[in-house]
Amino acid sequence: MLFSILIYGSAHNSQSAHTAYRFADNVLNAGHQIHRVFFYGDSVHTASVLSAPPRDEQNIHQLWKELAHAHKLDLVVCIAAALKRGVMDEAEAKRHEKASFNSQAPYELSGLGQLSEAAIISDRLVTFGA
Amino acid sequence: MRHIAIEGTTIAVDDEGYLLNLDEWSEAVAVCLAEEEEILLSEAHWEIIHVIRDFYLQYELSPAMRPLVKAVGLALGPQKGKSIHLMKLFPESPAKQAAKLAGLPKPTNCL
Amino acid sequence: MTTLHTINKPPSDSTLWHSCTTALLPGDALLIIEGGVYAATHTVIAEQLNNLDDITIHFLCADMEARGLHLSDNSKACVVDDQQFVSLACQHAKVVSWF
Amino acid sequence: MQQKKILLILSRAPYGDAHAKEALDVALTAAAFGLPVSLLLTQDAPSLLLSSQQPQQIQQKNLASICSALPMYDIENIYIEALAAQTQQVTLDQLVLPAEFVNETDVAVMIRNHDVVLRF
Repeated sequence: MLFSILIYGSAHNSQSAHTAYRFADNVLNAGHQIHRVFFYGDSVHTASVLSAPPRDEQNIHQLWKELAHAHKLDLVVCIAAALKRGVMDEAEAKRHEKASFNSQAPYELSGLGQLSEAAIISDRLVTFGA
Repeated sequence: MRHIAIEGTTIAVDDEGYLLNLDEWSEAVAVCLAEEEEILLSEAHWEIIHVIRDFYLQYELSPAMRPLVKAVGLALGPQKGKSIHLMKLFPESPAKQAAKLAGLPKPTNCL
Repeated sequence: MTTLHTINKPPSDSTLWHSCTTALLPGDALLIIEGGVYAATHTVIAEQLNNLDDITIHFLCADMEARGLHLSDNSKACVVDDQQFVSLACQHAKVVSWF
Repeated sequence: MQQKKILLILSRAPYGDAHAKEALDVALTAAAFGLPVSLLLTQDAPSLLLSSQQPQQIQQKNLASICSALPMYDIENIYIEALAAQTQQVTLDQLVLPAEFVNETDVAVMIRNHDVVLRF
């Protein structure tokens, strides 16, 4: 079965990115596929390489990154939600004339159309709200 | 960011040519932005630019293609309210190009 | 076309719980996750959940254990693990999340 | 394949947080994609449609203006949960666009009849 996952909450202020991660891991372990993970609202902070949780706490940015590499996951971050919260990759930083950037592959900034497309293509779209 | 010179003053636009300060729009600015897109503004172009500016004034939103076609149809009649008409005038992408020349933000709900 | 509903807020968010429980139809399942699992020890909500006909109620194990909670003896609900969460999502035509 | 029907359920009031605005963005984009979109306002959301809003007072964009563009995006099915509207004393004649009151049973049936349901 083909799943997509929609996340709203930031990892530092909501459990949603963590629950979604465990869900995704179990979806893959059960032999299903994940078409896309879409980060919206405050969850776009997950895409920031600069998040530095204490060493004895989970690093959700890293966990999603590893899962994405292991399973070739499509991690899409809503570009409008990300830019207004100061999360951007090198190309967007250049376009907006910012001195630095804080997001990179496998996280990919893209439009909300990617969420609509995921809703159309997937058998299940599961939201993890904050 | 780039600056373009218009009537003795300069106006800032972003990399894609959208105005940074929406209040700086004037018809002279539209002519200048159109030149950059290699479009010579005709009466038919101006009609669309006015429709899309009215849309923004009413809804605080740069329209996607479908609502733009609808708005043009309502304002200028069914003959002009067709995507083919808009495609001829703004061949690159009507919703984006018309918004740019009309001094509006880039539409965010485009595909 | 039955639905798996999830809810992740404690019963103190009473309007959310009201909206969620009134949206359940026969054949649906409710999976209570994250802070929602405090419903297990909330007398009014626990009672209400027991009285839902033809709707299965599930609590996510990890969230229950994390918070030191367990179901009362008379509860008709069951505790499920993460794998069963995935199975529930497959068994129902869609998942609706209440948060 | 038959086209999927999407139901967006809005539950939060405008301006206090980003939910209402971000929900509208999803609605407009999905509609621009050609998907049939229905909108349901519950809990604190009915006030989103009040025509009396003047958010320029708090330096925000007018979400009621954006809502009034929904029919231009072919989003014509706009429902308000009647009890929520009653609690907030929101009546249909105060709104920026036509909407229809539905009760809790209608909501349960609407959820069942749509292929994708997103809440905000």
